[in-house]
Amino acid sequence: MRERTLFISAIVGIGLIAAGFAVATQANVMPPEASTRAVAVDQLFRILLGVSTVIFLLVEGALVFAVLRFRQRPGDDRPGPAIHGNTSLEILWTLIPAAIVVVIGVYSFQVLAAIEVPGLGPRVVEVVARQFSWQFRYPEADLATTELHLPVGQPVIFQISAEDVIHSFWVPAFRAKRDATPGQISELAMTPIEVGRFPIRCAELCGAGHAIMTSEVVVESVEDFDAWLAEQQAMANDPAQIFLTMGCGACHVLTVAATTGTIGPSLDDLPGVAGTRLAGVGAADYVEQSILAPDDFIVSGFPPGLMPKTFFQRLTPDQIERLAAFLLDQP
Amino acid sequence: MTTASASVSWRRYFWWNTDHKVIGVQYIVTSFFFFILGGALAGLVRAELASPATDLLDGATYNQVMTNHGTLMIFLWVLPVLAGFGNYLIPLMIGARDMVFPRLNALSYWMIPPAGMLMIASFFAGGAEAGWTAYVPLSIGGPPGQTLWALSVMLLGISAIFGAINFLATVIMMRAPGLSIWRLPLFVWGMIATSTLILTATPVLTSGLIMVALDRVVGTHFFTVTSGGDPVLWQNLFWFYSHPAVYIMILPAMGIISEIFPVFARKPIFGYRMIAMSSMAIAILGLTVWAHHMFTSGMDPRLRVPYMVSSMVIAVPTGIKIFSWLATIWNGKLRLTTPMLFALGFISMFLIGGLTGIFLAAIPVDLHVHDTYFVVAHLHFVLFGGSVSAVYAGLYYWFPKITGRMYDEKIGRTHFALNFIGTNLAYLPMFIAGLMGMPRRVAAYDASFTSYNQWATLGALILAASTLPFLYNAVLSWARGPKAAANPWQALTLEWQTSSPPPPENFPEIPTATGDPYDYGEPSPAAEPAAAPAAG
Amino acid sequence: MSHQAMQHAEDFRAGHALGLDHRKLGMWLFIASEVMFFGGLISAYLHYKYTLGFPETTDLNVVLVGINTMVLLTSSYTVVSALTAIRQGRQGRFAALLLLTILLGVAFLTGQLYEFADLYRQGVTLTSGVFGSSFFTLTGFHGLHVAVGVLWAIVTLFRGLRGTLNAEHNMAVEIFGLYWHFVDIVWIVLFTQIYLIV
Amino acid sequence: MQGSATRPEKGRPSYGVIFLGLVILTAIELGISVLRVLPPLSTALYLLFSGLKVALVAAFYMHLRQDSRFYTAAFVLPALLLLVFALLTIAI
Repeated sequence: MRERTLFISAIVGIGLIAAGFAVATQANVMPPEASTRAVAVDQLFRILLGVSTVIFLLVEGALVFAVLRFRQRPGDDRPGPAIHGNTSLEILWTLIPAAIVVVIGVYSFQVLAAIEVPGLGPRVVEVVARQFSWQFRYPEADLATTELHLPVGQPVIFQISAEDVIHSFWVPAFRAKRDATPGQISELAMTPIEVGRFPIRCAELCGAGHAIMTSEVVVESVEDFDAWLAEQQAMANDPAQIFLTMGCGACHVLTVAATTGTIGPSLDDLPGVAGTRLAGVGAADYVEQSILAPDDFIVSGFPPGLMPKTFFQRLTPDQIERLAAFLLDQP
Repeated sequence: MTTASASVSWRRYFWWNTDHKVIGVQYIVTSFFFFILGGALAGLVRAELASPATDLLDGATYNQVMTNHGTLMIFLWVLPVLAGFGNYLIPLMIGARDMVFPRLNALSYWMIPPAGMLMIASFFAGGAEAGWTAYVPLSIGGPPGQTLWALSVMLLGISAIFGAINFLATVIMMRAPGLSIWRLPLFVWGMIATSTLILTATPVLTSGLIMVALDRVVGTHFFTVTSGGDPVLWQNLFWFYSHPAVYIMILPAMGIISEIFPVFARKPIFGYRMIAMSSMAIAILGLTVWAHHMFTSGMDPRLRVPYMVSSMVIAVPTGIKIFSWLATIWNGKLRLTTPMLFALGFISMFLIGGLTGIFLAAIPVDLHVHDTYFVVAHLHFVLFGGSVSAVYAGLYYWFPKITGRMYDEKIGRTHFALNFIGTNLAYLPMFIAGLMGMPRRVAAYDASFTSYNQWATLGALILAASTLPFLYNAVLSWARGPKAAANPWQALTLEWQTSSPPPPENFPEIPTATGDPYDYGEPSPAAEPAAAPAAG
Repeated sequence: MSHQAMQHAEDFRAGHALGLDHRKLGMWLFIASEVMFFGGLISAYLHYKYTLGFPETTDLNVVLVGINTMVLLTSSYTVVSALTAIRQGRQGRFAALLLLTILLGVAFLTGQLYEFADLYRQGVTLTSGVFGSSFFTLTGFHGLHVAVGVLWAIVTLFRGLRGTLNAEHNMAVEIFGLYWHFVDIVWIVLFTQIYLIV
Repeated sequence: MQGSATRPEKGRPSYGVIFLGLVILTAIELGISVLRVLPPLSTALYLLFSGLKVALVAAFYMHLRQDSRFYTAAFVLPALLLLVFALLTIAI
């Protein structure tokens, strides 16, 4: 009898390990591995998945087996055997999980140490989150855009902060997120290794527009990146680009810039209406004032206090003037 | 002395009454009302998420529905219903006539309805929109409903603290003669561990909520970033309570499971002392792990590792419990009644929750899956698959004792089937949606997650449907069900040694506990089974 | 039949075997939760003290508050003497000492309010900044607990004068004493953390 | 009806002596503060004296020294927990 149980448990054991290994290697539940960090994290994830599958099948299997095998047969109302415990078994199922946890803990620590260290000479990109749009600043080129571009293979450090509430900068394909906490800069290091467009999402509840607070990271070859950077710098003073960079489209409709935000009023009818909104204030002044101090005049039916009041820091007076002119002389 | 079956008038349940059995039922029935309300809000959430765009609810309304769903389910359903079980059962299980402070007991119940009304009122005053976690500065701005919400949660916290004082003092002071701590039923051990956590963790949340309320109403600068306020401080104050809160919600549930398995396997609990000590170990460790909710926050990165270690260590006592339960039913004579089915369902679903908890404890994986639907799936498997399954198991198991009538077994089994299918269908797809990149608390999502969300919505529909047979069964059986015997399950714990429902003073005279409360089964060689403890 | 099961000594046999009284146990458990409540407020204050450096501008009137601390220490002494008096059945001395405690409590509160007024004059208010908020909330809640203690002392005094509290039945005085001494201990910690440690 | 069986009243210094001790300790602390002793030393002294005062009040005025160890645990364990939480909250 002893050999039979040993034999059966050996078979079951091998079966479980095989199943765990199969699930770990075949399961494809993660976005593409687009950064060095993603490769390391996925490796740890697969190990955890394998170990969990083995334990899951072991316990669920024992449960199902027990329910089928030890069900009370009709007419047999004798109680079960009076077993109160088995010290050696209890020690076993304390030490084995403890050992597994130690191994996983040490391995996780190693992976963490590896992925948190930025590569050599990383490019610094400032990420600024605000209610319901992302902005990326390249200090090297004194440039601000709403779409993140990165050269493939070059390490980057994100310096993440927020202007109003807590957001969380998350690129699923890079396998990492870091909260954008107002009043402090949090760092996140990674190295993109795959060319492509990957979504950026806000992962911390930040208000009504939390779901639409998305952007994209474009990982491209070094040449394409440099070309893009130069082109962006040229467009820095182009009002249509300013409108996009500042993320106005996240809340306002402007057909000529093809934006569909509905949190703020539509700007399509601005040329006709701007001059009449405030008595004695010309159209251009009204628009500029609405950009600098949005709460001074709120269009009826729209919530006050949502539009950021920090444009005076982020745009030069010349850029604001050009933006107002652009909004007023739409075709 | 009133006769055992005093005429049960419904009115006493609606008025100040210091009988722990009346208070227990008051807690359970009131919290069930909030369970249905929270479930309806969950229905709204799932209906909105059936399609990628925000079509049913706009962003702000969705946040209110989601926030109140979470808060109602935690503070007005799971915590009070477990307090209800504790109130009804602890005096009976330790052979006492009532709780040590009966009036304080009634007071802590009667803080629940006003707090519930306040929470519902906050919905209409432009409700709370910052999730049940109410992170600052988001929870500092926003409509006045958030302040009512904070007051309501404060009230519920204070009620829980009074309850914890009562439970701990009762178990320490009023155990029957012969009932040493190593003969206490494991549900009582669960309540001891839970009450210790409530007593030490809830006040910190109360102090945090006071700071939020002052910031909102009076204009203090606890969390105003421009004048130096630190949002991460709130996260510390909040999670110092809220992680122990999840253990507060699971430990009594584990206690219920430890009560049910030996009775329906007709076999002693396996490793009684290890399970009791594991409850306390989980409680103590639970107080040291709170910052694993903050791995991605602005906290100092070097401090994360100790929290990872202590969070992973908790898997060991949890594992001991699961393996001990398995060993309890192994080689037993399983009676697959509805409470047993729910207990088995608890094991398989809580296991999924527990294992995914280890993924979340590992920092590198957590940096990817934090605040995604992976976490939503994890917490629902642990809370809905875990605590709520155990609460259902407990409700069926003690239904004859509380009401004196038997529930209908067939309807109970349909309820279990629907509940089990619904839970797995609703929450398994969420794991994959989270891994693939769907953030948490979003009213709209990328089209690539549509199929996962539609399966989840279908699962939620089945869950909604599953509560109907339960309600029908509970109400009908309580009114017209067949009379139940004093000890229908031939259980050995003290609450089954008195009549069903028990008389106001619980026992004719205080019993003496001699045997071990789980002395089931025939000792080998097949001698006469150990005599049940002499009842009085 | 309002269920009011009369509690007899034998109900608490298990607790008495451990040398515990149910009312004192309840009080100590309540004190445990109060320790954690003040813990939350103190942690917030200390977090800001050591990250923002308090108090940046104003220097706190340590001498005045030092005297205030002496007042509260004295009130602890009078409370514990009152308990000894009631246990010896000396009702008069008990009432006198309890009245003295009430006066000392009120004196402490007055001193506290005087200091607050002085700070308000210097422009440090509840809403003036992070220091103002955390300082006034922390000391304010402690003051609130002292006020509740004073009211409780007044009730205990009347129960003493009416004779319900005497040599045999005086646990209520001991429970009040536990609460009062705990509030005094909280003040000792606050005095050190806020006023003394720089 | 003195419910709790307290341990025999060991040679406890009279409440007056303890009160005196408390007052003297507070006076010394005030002295240190007024004389503006420099932090590393003053902070150590303040912590030592305040700890001593808390212990005096708790042990004698609150009878922890003679009552069941359970009451001491109900007071000291949360205090330690609070200390851990406060230190970690300052650090994070």
